[in-house]
Amino acid sequence: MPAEAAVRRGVPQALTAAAACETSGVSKAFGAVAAVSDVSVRVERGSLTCLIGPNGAGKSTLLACIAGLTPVDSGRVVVNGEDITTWTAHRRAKVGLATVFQTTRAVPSLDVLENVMVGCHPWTRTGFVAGMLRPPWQWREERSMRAAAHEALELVGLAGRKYVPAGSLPLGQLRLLAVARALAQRPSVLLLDEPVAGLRAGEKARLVEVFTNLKRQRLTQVLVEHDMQFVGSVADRVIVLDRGGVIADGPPAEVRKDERVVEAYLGSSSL
Amino acid sequence: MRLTLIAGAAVFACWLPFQLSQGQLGLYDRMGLYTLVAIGLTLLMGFAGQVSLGQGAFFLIGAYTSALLTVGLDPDDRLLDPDAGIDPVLAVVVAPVVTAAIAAVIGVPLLRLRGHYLAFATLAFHLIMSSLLFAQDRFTGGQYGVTVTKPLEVGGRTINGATHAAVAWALVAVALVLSANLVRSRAGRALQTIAVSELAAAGTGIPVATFKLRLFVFAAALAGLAGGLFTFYTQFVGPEDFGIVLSLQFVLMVAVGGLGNVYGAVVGTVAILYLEHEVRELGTRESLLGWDLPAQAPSVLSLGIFGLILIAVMLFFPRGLLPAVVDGARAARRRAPWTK
Amino acid sequence: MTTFLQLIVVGISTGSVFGIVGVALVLVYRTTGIVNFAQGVFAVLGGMFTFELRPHMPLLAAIVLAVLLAAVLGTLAALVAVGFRGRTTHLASLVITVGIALLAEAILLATVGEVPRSYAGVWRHAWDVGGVLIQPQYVLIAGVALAATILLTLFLRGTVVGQALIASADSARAAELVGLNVRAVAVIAFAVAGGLCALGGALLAPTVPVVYNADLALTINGFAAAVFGGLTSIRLALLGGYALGIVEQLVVGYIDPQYNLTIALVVMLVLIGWRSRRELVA
Amino acid sequence: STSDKQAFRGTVYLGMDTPLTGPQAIVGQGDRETMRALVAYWNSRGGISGRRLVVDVLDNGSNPSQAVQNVQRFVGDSKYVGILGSGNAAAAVATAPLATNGRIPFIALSPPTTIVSPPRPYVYVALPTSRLYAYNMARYLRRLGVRRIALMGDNGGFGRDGVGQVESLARRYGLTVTQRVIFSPTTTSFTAELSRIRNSDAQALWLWTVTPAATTIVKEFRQLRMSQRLVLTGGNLSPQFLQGTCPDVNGALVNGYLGNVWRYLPKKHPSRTPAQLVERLVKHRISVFNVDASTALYGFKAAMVRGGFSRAAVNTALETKLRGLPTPGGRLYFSSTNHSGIQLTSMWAGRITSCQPRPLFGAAFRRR
Amino acid sequence: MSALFEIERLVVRYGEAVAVDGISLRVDHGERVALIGPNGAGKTSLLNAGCGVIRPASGRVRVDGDDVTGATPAVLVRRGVTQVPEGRHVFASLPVEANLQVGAYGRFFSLNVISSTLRYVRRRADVRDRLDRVYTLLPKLHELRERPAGRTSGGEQQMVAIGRALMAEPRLLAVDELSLGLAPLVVDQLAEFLVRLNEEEDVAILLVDQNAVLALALCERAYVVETGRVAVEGPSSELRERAELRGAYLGGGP
Ligand SMILES: Nc1ncnc2c1ncn2[C@@H]1O[C@H](COP(=O)(O)OP(=O)(O)OP(=O)(O)O)[C@@H](O)[C@H]1O
Ligand SMILES: Nc1ncnc2c1ncn2[C@@H]1O[C@H](COP(=O)(O)OP(=O)(O)OP(=O)(O)O)[C@@H](O)[C@H]1O
Ligand SMILES: [Mg+2]
Ligand SMILES: [Mg+2]
Repeated sequence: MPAEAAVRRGVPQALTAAAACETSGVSKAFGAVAAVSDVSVRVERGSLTCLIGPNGAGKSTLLACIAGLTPVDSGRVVVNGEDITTWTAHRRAKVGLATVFQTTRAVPSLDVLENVMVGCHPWTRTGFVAGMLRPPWQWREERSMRAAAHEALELVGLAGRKYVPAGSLPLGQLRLLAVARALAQRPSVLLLDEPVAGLRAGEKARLVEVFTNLKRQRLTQVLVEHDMQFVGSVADRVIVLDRGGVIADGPPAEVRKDERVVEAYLGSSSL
Repeated sequence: MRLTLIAGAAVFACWLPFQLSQGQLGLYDRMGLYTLVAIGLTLLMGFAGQVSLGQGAFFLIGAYTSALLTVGLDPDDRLLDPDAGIDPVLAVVVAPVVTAAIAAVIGVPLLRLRGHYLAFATLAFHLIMSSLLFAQDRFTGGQYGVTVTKPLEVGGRTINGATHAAVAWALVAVALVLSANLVRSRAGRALQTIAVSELAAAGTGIPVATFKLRLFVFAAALAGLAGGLFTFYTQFVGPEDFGIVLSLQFVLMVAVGGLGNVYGAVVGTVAILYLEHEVRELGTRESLLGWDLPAQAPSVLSLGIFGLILIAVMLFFPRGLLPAVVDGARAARRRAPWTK
Repeated sequence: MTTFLQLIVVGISTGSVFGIVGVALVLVYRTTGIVNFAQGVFAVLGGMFTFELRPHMPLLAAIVLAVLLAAVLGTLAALVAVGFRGRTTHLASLVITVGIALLAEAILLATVGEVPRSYAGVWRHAWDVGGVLIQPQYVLIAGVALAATILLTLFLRGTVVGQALIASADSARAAELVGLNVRAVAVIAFAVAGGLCALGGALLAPTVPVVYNADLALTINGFAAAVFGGLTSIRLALLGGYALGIVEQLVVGYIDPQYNLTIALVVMLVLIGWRSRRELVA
Repeated sequence: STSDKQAFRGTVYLGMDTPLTGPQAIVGQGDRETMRALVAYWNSRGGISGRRLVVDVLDNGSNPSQAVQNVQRFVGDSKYVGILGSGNAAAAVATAPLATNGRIPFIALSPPTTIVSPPRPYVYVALPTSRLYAYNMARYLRRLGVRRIALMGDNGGFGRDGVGQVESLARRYGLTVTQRVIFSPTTTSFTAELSRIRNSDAQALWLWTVTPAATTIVKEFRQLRMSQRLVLTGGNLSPQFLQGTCPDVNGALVNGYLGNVWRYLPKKHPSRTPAQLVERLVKHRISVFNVDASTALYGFKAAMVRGGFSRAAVNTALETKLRGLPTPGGRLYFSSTNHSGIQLTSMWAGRITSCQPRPLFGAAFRRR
Repeated sequence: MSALFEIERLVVRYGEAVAVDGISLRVDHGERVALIGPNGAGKTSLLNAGCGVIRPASGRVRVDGDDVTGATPAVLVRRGVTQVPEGRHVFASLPVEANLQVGAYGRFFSLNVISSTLRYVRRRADVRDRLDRVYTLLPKLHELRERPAGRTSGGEQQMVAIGRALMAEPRLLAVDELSLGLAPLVVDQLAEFLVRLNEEEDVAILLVDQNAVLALALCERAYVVETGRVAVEGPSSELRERAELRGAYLGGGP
C-alpha cells in the first residue's frame, strides 16, 4: 500500500498522489518579512502553471523554495513523489528540477554555447581527473553536451550567436540563454522566473511555441510572468499570490475576472 | 598545431637550463617552481573566483614535509643518525600528498567562507603555519631551519642544478596541459559558473562545495609539489623563505600575468621574478649613471622600482600582461592590411 | 585578577591600534570597493611626519600637521588606485595599493632612513591604577579609535554624503548615473582613512617606535580586524580589533607568548565562521 | 682604482653573500659598506702581497634560498678563494654546508653557534657567539651582585640560543632564572610580560633580541618605570637600535667585543689602530656591523698573506697561522678545534651612557 | 532653437562588433519619444552612449546644442539628463529611502563635500516634496523605505531605480525598459505618471520598453531601431498602423 508507506515516512496523505510538484504549507520569512506564508500548491505533470501577483508577493521566493536555493522555514516540498524538503539545490537538480532565475548573469569567460553546456551538468559525469586527462569517453560526452546545447539554443532561437562571448549579450538574449541552459538540464520540472522579460512580442511568440511543445513532452512548468497576454497564451492554470499567500487559482480567463486579482494586480485598464 | 607549439615550448623550457650560467640557473629554476604554485592559484582565483592569500602556506608545507621526511621526523634521531629519514624521491612524492590532505581537511571549513572572509582565512592559515615553524623549533629547527644533506637521486643521477630546473619546468608543462584541459571541460565550466554565482551554480546541479574543495586540494597539491622540490633546490628549508610576503607575491604574479588564462601564471611569475632579479642586480652596483649609490640604495631601488612597475602595469593593463598582449596582437592583426 | 585586568587593558590597547587600521580599511572598502594594502603606510607616515616636525613646533601642532599631510597623500593614493575610468578592476586596484606601499617604503627609507623613530608622548610614564599599569598613550589611541568608530558610523549611516559614498561602492555604474564621481568619492575616503591612520600612528610612536617597513604588520592586523565585520561594518571592525588584541594578550598571559598570534587567529577564524554562517541565514 | 692597475701582480677574489634588501637589509648594508671601504684602502696601499683584492657582492634579499644560489655561484667559480658569509643567521646556516662541500673557506658575519660547534671544515665565525656573550655578561652580573634574573628572548635563532646559553651556565655564576619568556616578535605590546617581571623579585631583565621588538621593549621598560636593571647584548649595538631607543636605553648593561669601544682601549692595544682605521674609512661612528665585517676581512687578508692565494692555502692559514691576529674586533684565535675566533679576552662589558656603550675591560669587571 | 537632446550619427563599437551604426536622434523640450527594436538592436548601447556611460566611437551628443560627447554621466545629470538603467543597478546595501535621497544629492555632489552638501541642504524642502511624490506614485517604496535595496524583490528594485531617477529633477528622463518585472497595475500607474510629468512639468521622455504597444501609446514619436540603424521613424500613430511592425513588436495587437 503506497499510502501506508507514505504515512510511515511521515508524508501527509494529500501529497502522495502523482503530482509532479507539490508544496504543502511552505513558509519563508526574511527576518520580519514573511515572504511566503503557508502556501500549498500542487502542479500536475505536463501542465504549465503561471504564478502571478504584485511585486514582492513572494513568487520568486516560492520558486527558490522549490528549487532549494533558500531553505524553507516550515512546510514540505515534494517533487515526483519524493520529499525533497531537506535536499540541497544541486541534488534537486539531479532529479530533474531546473530553474531560470529572475536575474541571471551569464558566465562571461565562456561563450554562449559553453554557457548552455553548463546546463548539461546533471546528466554528465566528467570530473576533475577525466577533465584533465581527457580519456576517449570524455570526448564523446563533450560532443553529446555540445549537441544538446546546440539543440537548446536552436529551440529558443539563439543558435546564431553560439560563439559570442556571453558577457556581451544584450538583456533579451540573456533571458533566452537562461532558458536554453535550463532546457539543457533535461528537466522534468522547469521553474521559470520571468523568462521572457525584456523580449518583444515577436520573440515572445516564439517562446509560447517552445513552452507549449514542452508541455506535450510531459514537462511540468511553473512560470512567473507579469505580461498577461503571454500568460493568457501559455498557461493552463494561473495561481495568484499576494503578500505571501494564494489569493486566486484557476484557468487564466477566470482569474482575470477575479475582483481581488484585478484590484491587487491587474488594475482596471490592463493593457 | 596548438599541441606542437606547446610541446615545442615545453621541450625548449627543459633544454634551456643546460645552457644557462650558474647565476641564471637559480633564477630560472625558481621561476619554474613558483609557476607551479601560480598555476594552482590562477585556477582558484581566475576560474573559480576563490581568493587565496595563503598559497605560500602550501608551498611551505610541501617543502617542510619533504625536508623533514628526508632527514627524519624525530628530532632526536635526526641528530644521531644521518640515515634516519626516507628516500628523498619518496619524500618529494609524499610532499604533495600530505599537502593535499591538509588542504582537504582545512578546506572543508575554510571554503564555507566567501570573498574576503576566505582571503583572510587563507592569509591567517599562512601566518599560523609561519609562527608554528618558529614555535615548534625542536621539530622544525626554528629560524635556523633544517639542512638536508641527502641529495635527490633518481637511478643514480642526482637531480640538482640544471636537471632540477628541467624537472621543474617539465612539471610546469604537465600542470599547464592538465589545467588548460580542466578549464575547458565540464568541471572547468562548472567552476567558472561557481565564480559568477554559487547559488546559480547549485541550481544547475553543480555540487558547489565539492567542486571548490577539489580545486582547492589540486592547487594545494601543486604548491606542495613545488615546495617538495624546492627543498632540493637549496638543500635547506627555513622559515624566512616562506614569509607571508611569499603568499602575497603569488597573488601579484597571477594578477600581473592576467587572470582567466592559465598561461597568465607563467607570464606573471616570470615577469615578477625577472624584474625582482634585475632590480636586485641594479641595487648591488656601487654606482649608477655616474652617481655613487648610498648604503640603502639596494633596498630603496628594489622597493621603489618594483612598486612603480606594479603600479604602472596595473594602471595601463588592469587585466594583466597576457590579456594585454593577446588583445594587442588581435588589434594589430585587424589593422594589418594583408588580412583583408 | 590584577593579571587578568592587566591583560585585558593591554589587549584593548593594542586592539585599538588594529581597530584604527581596520576602521580605515572598512571606510575605504565600503566606499570604493578597494582593499587598500597601503593603509598601514599612513600610520607609519603619521609617526614619521610627527617625528620630523616635532623639533619645530609643539607636539599637538606637529600631530595636526602630520595628519593633514597624510590626508593629502591619501588623496594622491586614491587617484592612482582608482586608475582610469571604467578600466581598473578591484584586483588591479589592490595590486596598485601594494605597489604604493612598496614605493612609500622606498621613499621613507631614502629620506628618513631605517632608524626606528620615537618621541616623548604627552605623559612619560604609565599610570598605576590599583596595580594595573595603563599606558597613557594607549588611552589616547583607544579614545581615537572609539571616537572615529562612532563618528564614522554616524557619518556613513546618517548623512547623505556618507550614503553617497557607500552608494558608489555598491554600484559604480548607478553612482555615476545619479551624478556621483567615483574618483572624488575615493579621494574623500582615502584622505579621511589616511588621516585617521596617521593620527593613530602619531600617537603610537612614543611607545612603539615607527620604522619605514612597519606598515605590513599593521595592515595585516587591521585587515584581520576589518574582516571581522566583513569589511563593511565600522563598528565590528573595532570589535574585531579588540577581539584580536585581547585574545593575543590572554594567550601571552595564560598560555605561551609564542602562540599569541596562532591562537588569536584561530579564535578570529572561528568567530568569523560563526558570524558569516549567521549572515548566510539572515 | 684603475690608474695603478699595472702595479698589481694579479687579482684575488672573495665572494660576499649578504642581505642588501629585505627585512635584514640594515645588516648587509653595514657589512658591505665596511668591505668597500677596507678593500679600497688596502688596494690603494698596494693590495694584498701585491695583488688587487676584489670582493664581489651578491644580495640574498634576506632569503636563505637566494643565499644558497649566491654561494653556489661563488663555490662554482674557481677564481673565488673565500666567502664572506651572510649577516642574516639563517642564510649563514643554510650556506655553510656548501662551503664545507665545496672546500672553500667561509667566514660567517652572523653568530649562530650551531655552525661552528662542533667545528666544521672551512666554516668560521669571526664574531662572538651567543655563548660568549652569555659568559661574559654573567661574569659582569656576578660582580654587580645580581643574583636573580628574568630572561626574555624572541623565538628566532638568536633569542632562543641566548636564553638557552644563559640557562645552562647560570648555576655556575650563582644566577637564578626567575622568569623565562620566549616571545614572538610580532607582538605589539609587551606591557603584560614586563609588568609581571616588574612585580617579581628579579633584579635584572636580560633581553635577547635584535628584532624590531627590541626598541618597543626598551621603551615600555622605561615607561613602566621598572626597577630592574636592563641587560642587552652586543647585537643591540647597532646605530638603528641605539638611536631608536635613545634616551631610554641609557643605563642599560651591555657587552660586546672590542671594535665598538676602541676609544676606551689603551693606546698600545693592538685592536685600537685597526678599529680606528675602520671608523675613519666608513666616515661615521663605528657600528657593530662595521666591526663584524672588518674583523672577518682582516682574517682573510692575513690568511692570504701568510698562506697564499688558493682556497686550500687560505683555509690552512686561517686554521693554523692566525694565532691571535689583532683585528678591529679583537684577537682572532682559530684552530682545528675552534672555528670561533673571538675569545673572552676580547670581550668587554659595561653600560650605555649618552646612548653609546661605555666599556669596562678585562680585570675591571672580572674581580669579585 | 536647438533640441534638448540630440544624437548625431552615433557609432558604438565593442571591439570589432558594431552595436550602433550611425544613429541620429532628437528629443525636443517636453517631447515623449519611444525607441523600439528587437533584442540586440542597440537600444541600450545608444542610451548608454548618449548618457555618457560608454564612449561612442564617433558621432556627437548634444544637450541644448552644447557638445557633451564623451562627458561623464555626472555632467549629463547636472544638465538634466537622467537615465533609468537597464537591469536595475540599485545601491544594494543602502535603505530604499537612502537610494532615493542619493538620487537627489548626486546632482550636487563634488569633491568639495561641504559646499555641495550645503547646496543640497538648502533644497531640502524640495527634496522632501519629491520624495513624497515618489512615495505617492509608488507606495510600495514607502513600505520598504528602511529595507536595504538589495533585500527587495526584482520588481521592487526596478521601482527603486525609477524612483531614484525621478529624484534627480530631470529635464529628460531616459528609461531603459520601464516595465521590466513590474506588475501591470504598477506599469499603468507609471505610464500615467510619466505622461502627467511630461505635460505638467515639461519633462521630456525617451522610452525603451519591451511592450511596444505601451511605448507607442505613451509617446508621440518613435524610432524603430534594427541592427544598429534606424529602420523607421515617425509619429506613433503612423507606426502603429505599419504592417511590418505588427508581427515583430506589437504582437497580435490589442
Ligand atoms: N534577501 C531578502 N531579504 C529580505 N527580504 C527579501 C529578500 N528578498 C526578497 N525579500 C522580500 O520578500 C518578499 C517576496 O519577494 P519575492 O522576490 O519573492 O517577490 P516576487 O513576488 O518575486 O516579486 P517581483 O515580481 O517583484 O519579482 C518581498 O516583500 C521582498 O521585499
Ligand atoms: N559589453 C558588450 N561587449 C560586446 N558587445 C556588446 C556589449 N554590450 C552589448 N553588446 C552587443 O551590442 C549589440 C547591441 O546590444 P544592446 O544591449 O544595445 O541591445 P538592446 O537593443 O538594448 O537589446 P535588448 O532589447 O535585448 O536589451 C548586441 O549585439 C550585443 O551583443
Ligand atoms: Mg520575483
Ligand atoms: Mg537593452
